[in-house]
Amino acid sequence: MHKEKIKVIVSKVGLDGHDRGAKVVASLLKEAGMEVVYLGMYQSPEGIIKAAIDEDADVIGVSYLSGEHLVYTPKIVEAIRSNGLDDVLLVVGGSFPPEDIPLMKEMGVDEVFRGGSLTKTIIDYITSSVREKNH
Amino acid sequence: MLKKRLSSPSEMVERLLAGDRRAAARMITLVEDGAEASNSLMKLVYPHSGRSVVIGITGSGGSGKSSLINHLVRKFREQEKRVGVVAVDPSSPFTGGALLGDRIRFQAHSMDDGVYIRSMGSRGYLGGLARATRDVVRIMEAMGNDVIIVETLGAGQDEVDVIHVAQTCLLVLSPGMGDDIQAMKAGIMEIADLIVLNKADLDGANFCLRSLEATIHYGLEESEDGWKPRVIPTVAAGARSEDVQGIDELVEAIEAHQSYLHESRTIEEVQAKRIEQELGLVFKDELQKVIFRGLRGTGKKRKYIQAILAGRTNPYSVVEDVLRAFLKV
Amino acid sequence: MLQKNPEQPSFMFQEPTDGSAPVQNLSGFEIKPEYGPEDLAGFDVEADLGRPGGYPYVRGAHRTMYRGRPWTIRQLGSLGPPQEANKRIRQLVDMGATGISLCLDMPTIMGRDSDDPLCEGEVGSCGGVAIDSIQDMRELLAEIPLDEISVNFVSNSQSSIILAMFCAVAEERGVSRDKLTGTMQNDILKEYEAQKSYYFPPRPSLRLTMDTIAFCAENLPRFNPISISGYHIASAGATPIQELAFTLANGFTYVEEGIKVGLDVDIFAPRLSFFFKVHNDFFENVAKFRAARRIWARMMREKYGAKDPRSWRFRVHTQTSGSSLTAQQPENNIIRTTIQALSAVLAGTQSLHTNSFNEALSIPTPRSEKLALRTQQIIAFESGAAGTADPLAGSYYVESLTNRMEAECLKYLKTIEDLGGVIQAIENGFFQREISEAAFRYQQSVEKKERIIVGVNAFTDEDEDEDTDIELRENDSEFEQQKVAALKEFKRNRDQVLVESHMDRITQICQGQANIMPSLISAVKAGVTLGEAIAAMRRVFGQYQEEAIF
Amino acid sequence: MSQGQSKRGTPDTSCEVNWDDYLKAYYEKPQSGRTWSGYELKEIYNPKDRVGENYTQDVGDAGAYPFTRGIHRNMFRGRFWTRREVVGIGSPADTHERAAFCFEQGGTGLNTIADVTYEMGLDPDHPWAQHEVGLTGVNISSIKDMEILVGDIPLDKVSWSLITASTAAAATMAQYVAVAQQKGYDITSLRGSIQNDPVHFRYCGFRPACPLDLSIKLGCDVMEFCTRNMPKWYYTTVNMYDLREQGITAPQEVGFGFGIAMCYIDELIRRGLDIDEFAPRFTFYVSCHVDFFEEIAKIRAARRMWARMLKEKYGAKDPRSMQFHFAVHTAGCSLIPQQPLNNIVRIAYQALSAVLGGVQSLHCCSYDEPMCLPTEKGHLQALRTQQILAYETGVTNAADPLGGSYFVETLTDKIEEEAVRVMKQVEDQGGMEEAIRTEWLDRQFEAEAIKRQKEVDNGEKLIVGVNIFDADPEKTTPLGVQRIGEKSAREQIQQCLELKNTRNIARLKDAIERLREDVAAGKNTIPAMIKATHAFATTSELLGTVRQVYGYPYDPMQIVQSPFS
Repeated sequence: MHKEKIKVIVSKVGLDGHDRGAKVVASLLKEAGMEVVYLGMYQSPEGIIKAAIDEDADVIGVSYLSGEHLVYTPKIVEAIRSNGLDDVLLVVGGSFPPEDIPLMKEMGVDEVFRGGSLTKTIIDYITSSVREKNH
Repeated sequence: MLKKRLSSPSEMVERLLAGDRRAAARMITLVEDGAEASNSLMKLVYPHSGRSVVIGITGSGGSGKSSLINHLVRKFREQEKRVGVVAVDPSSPFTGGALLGDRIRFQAHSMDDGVYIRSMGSRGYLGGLARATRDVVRIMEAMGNDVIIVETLGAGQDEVDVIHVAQTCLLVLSPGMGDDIQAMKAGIMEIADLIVLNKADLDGANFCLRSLEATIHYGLEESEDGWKPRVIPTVAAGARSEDVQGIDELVEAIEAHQSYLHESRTIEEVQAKRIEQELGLVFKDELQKVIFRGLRGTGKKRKYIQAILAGRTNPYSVVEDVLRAFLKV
Repeated sequence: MLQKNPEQPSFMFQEPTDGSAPVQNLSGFEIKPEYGPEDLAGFDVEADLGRPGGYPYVRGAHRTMYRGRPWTIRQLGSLGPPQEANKRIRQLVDMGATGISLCLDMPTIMGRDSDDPLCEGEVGSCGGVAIDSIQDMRELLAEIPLDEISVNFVSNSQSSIILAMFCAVAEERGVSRDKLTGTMQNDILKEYEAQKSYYFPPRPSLRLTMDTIAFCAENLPRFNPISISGYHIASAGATPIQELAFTLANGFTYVEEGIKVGLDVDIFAPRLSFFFKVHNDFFENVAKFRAARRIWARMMREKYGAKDPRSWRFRVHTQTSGSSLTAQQPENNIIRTTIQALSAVLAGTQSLHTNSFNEALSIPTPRSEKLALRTQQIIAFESGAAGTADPLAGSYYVESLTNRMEAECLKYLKTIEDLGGVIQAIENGFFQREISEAAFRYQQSVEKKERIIVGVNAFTDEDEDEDTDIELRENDSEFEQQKVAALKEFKRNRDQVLVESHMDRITQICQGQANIMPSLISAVKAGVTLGEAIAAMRRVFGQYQEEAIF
Repeated sequence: MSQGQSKRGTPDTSCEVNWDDYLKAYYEKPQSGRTWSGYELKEIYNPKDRVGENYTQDVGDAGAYPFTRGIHRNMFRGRFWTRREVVGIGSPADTHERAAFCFEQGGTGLNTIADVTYEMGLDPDHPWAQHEVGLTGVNISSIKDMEILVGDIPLDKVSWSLITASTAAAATMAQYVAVAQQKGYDITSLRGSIQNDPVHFRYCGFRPACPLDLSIKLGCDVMEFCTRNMPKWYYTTVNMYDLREQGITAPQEVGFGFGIAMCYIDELIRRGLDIDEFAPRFTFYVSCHVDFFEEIAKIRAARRMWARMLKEKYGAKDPRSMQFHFAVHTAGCSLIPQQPLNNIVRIAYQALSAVLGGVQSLHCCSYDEPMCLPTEKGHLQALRTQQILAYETGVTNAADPLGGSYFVETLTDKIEEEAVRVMKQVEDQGGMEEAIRTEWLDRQFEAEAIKRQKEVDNGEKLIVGVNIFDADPEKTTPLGVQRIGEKSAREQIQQCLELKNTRNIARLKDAIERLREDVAAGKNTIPAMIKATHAFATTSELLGTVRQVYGYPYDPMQIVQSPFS
């Protein structure tokens, strides 16, 4: 019997094209046995949400680099809410000042991973939280 | 149980028929996970399936399938057809994980509600990838898609089975992969109704084209039902709009094959063949389920194996006994 | 608008020059624009350079250097109250420090107890720990495995007593002396040359030092009884070459004294360790270390006839330059410390202390202390600089500079010899004069902006305080009363008669030639305080007064 | 375990220490038996490693072929490297202000960086641009913006480095020249540089703006134009740094970088320029990563390889063509948000390695970069780092102070050998253009990046604060955070719209038509772009017009249509 899979959407948003981090994370989540749908660059919040719906994703992972997180995060959270995707986990990664982490969590981000995070911590977080969400 | 709690099957199917993406998505997940619930669901879905044009596309990596599909979708949307896409990518045999990258190529449609795209990992499906794919296609049919495109990778037996979910099967090749082509020539006959030579702008395309046409011309008798695969050169990649070539021709060829299927009423045979194949698959894996469930806990399974190892009996007799026991034959 | 701040040198539109203008390094050597193979003509690699861990040790004291084991990351663990210091030590170890230095508060340095009226307001000052009695030593070393953690006591004139307390506490805790590890700075000569914290005249002081060295040679084989220190000489204003020459001169003096009192050089020389400062000049500093190793090896073998290779090996602890740190724009000090630390590592130090970036403003705070530690760890684990031994060896510039350093150093050693040796030179003020002249020249070059110190005489900020965000640490005033009270309590609870007799015994020993350590150990056990012990010695040795030198 | 443990003094439980950990740390070997790029290090290097070295042939004095020890005889004795800080933030006005600030602090050069919208060739009023204008740099949509950015900065004195890398560099060049002309400068007197490396920029997420053929076309238009008209101007900075940030090794950085450089050189030669006409103004952007000696060796190797390549492959005669001119950017990807002040340490010694490598122009990262755009404080700190190196450490006194070091010379040879191997790989792909077209290069980046992350995950590479000596994360940024006021963005969009409504359309259309003709006729596009800029054509209009002639959509994001067709 095969195992049921955790399905993760990994995406960039807006014009910033620094996709290296997103790609590396995507590949390593795959190696951790997850099914990763990689959306690539220049996504709009709505586009990300539509993909999450079609793919019945458990997790949406968005990667930022250059300060656009405060612009797009609210839009993504809003789209998640208006589509009733409350059972989907929203995880963001990239570079932000620590001050913004609580900020983004207030907005509705479930977890934030900054540069220099070890892959294991990300994997452990996703695995455990997804299980929680579904019980 | 990993996946989320559900509303009743009938309610879900209702929503599906109303074209609700989330209902479709959730049902596909159930099918993927081979959940017990899926059978009862599929029973309800089945009557609403079988009404769409299903196109299968395979070809080895780097042949540009995704870009090709991107343009096909564009065309069908111009004809105001609703389109569903099932994009299958290989799962890692070691970790079971999969990196599903096709959506990058479909970005142009990322905001189009008339397009439903679902990426699937090939996983280690019980009953084969084909069965799961077929169910996914049915769900997409029931949700009201006029055209459904099934994309898969390579031309091994699994892929062939998967592609046979479709009525019209495309094999995508590209120049500069001569060996693959040689390897595939063998399979062409049973896979392809149409052969797409993508990246036809690359060096060596002409040579490739000729050799393919030759293969078909000499290699294949016209099948009794009178359809002979054709080769259609295309260029699907490229940022320039005029770079893209052969898409219209391809769509026409697909339509030609479809109308051929209907006019020659081959469609029934095809469908009959598909059903037969499906029953085969379903029996195989349901039966296996039944038997193993029956043996579970009885410790018999181990006994049988030890007996065989000890040479007291052999697999054939064991199967006979077991079948007799279970099926009262 | 572009030049709103007229103070700034106009580097902006600087045009290229042919670069022929003469350049001097801190030691005042002329530096050529480029060095090439021609500068190493006649350089005998085998004889003059050797291999790491091999004579003449220019390339390092050990063969594999940091590949075998990184330098000891040694940070300052002091803080007024002994309990506090003890806590800080364990915090540092927890953060990854692999060695500890302890410095003393003013009263202890001046050889007085906390309850001495002269010490009012000074107890626990300048981040030093206050040691009056064996009780303080107990609290200071609580829970610290004395056979594993090498504690470096930044203690000089009072070293014999501190060592006595250390041995006494170890005995109480059942750690046998042959297992004890650690270091006593105990370098009295440089006190007269630079640091100026002494009680007695040079010769009796030197005798005390030799007593500790002899005692350790017999009883504490793993303990470094002395750390011959250039750091303070440099901090007093000496140039790198002076630091090198004077420190080695002192070192050889201890060797000669040891031989004079009849010790076999190979018994005590292997335990002689050194302490250098990192000057701002990156390569000059590297050359200084490499020259030191070569000279020490050659003199120990050729001149003092040491046979044991361990006697030839120059082992050194290093501290980045506190005096190079500026109160202006304190974060700049992180950069200075980093470059200096890297220089010390490339120079092949055995142990390194990195200063905290806010030291010019305050005693290190936990955050700045941690950053100083991280600086070493980043160099050790990220920079790859520790990947191979003496990576600069062979460099035309570095080797030439090393040779030059050696040559100039030998000249100085000759001069000192001609003056009748170190003690003589101290007594007629030679070192003091040399150093204050150097300090004066340096100060001038800064004021004339020949030498630029960023944030001090160039690139200054108008709105200084706004953009320094440094927490400062104040001395807690309650501590002094508590300490004094505790000491009074301690004195009340001891056998006063016994104490008196031990003090008389110390005085007796001072009059004779016997080694003073055993009597000191039994004295501190009986409760004799540091101040009392020194008082007892002063009865014989008197107080030293040097005439001021400018 | 120890006597010390068994017999306790007054125990203070506020900080329990695990003495086993302590001992482990004490005997820990630094995990640096290999270089960052993974080459085994011997425990010791000695004269035996240099046997057979021919000094004059293989190394040579500074200022002499093959320039291993530096391109100038006296190196920093003659002149310090240019100390640059990148500024680019909010509106052109904001950016001008920050630039002025860096001047007052004694910066000797100025880098202004374009934001993503500008690099993508979008005007602020583009639907995708609205959210991001001025977020990561400055957007210049017209000659007006460039006027504001320049302000009263003396263009003939200051060495200005315009950081626009994508095909938009052509627009930047046009806008800069247009303003210079307007202010009455003789453009032959302009000093400075423009990054103008569109080929590499596709790997920084700007693929839509940088199709390969257009990248080479516009990139070389700028190079050709400057070669013919702006003798003091450095017209490209081939950006090895960005490639390195993808996670590749030091030799790959050099190999791939040179590969991209050759795309331009071959095209310029095809256009009939003589190698010695343009090569002396060819410059590079190099990374200085965490491995101190490897980076120095890399720079020395690159210098030698460039000299040999230009002389032997391209038959250059002028020594200046053979001199590898480069700027260094300390490794942004080596900085981490954990314990951010540690980054000052990393930056400091990375900058030192650049100086010991003989850098011409140095940019230090700000320690706060992994958290936000550089704060003023961050900029200042970075600048001070350079000043301390220049004025306090004495490392500038002798050229190539490490020259002759058994270790450094051996490592230099090793890096060269590996880099040559990389260049061979590219050649086997059919050259760099082919390697890019077939996405072979992409695959190299993928593979290496994942390798790097794994090395950190499994502790092969140690990062203080990440996989050793980690601590509780900070709650705040030690010295403050940089924020962009949305106000500037809104104003930007407003001004752009205003301009578009108030300019003389006829004149504009005419200028755009000229541009279209020139592109179609295969002429150099810069003169026509300059004219169009004087006619208030905007960035997206300039580039969109060229894109269309090349058959690409007017708008890289495929949303906006051309107002001219």
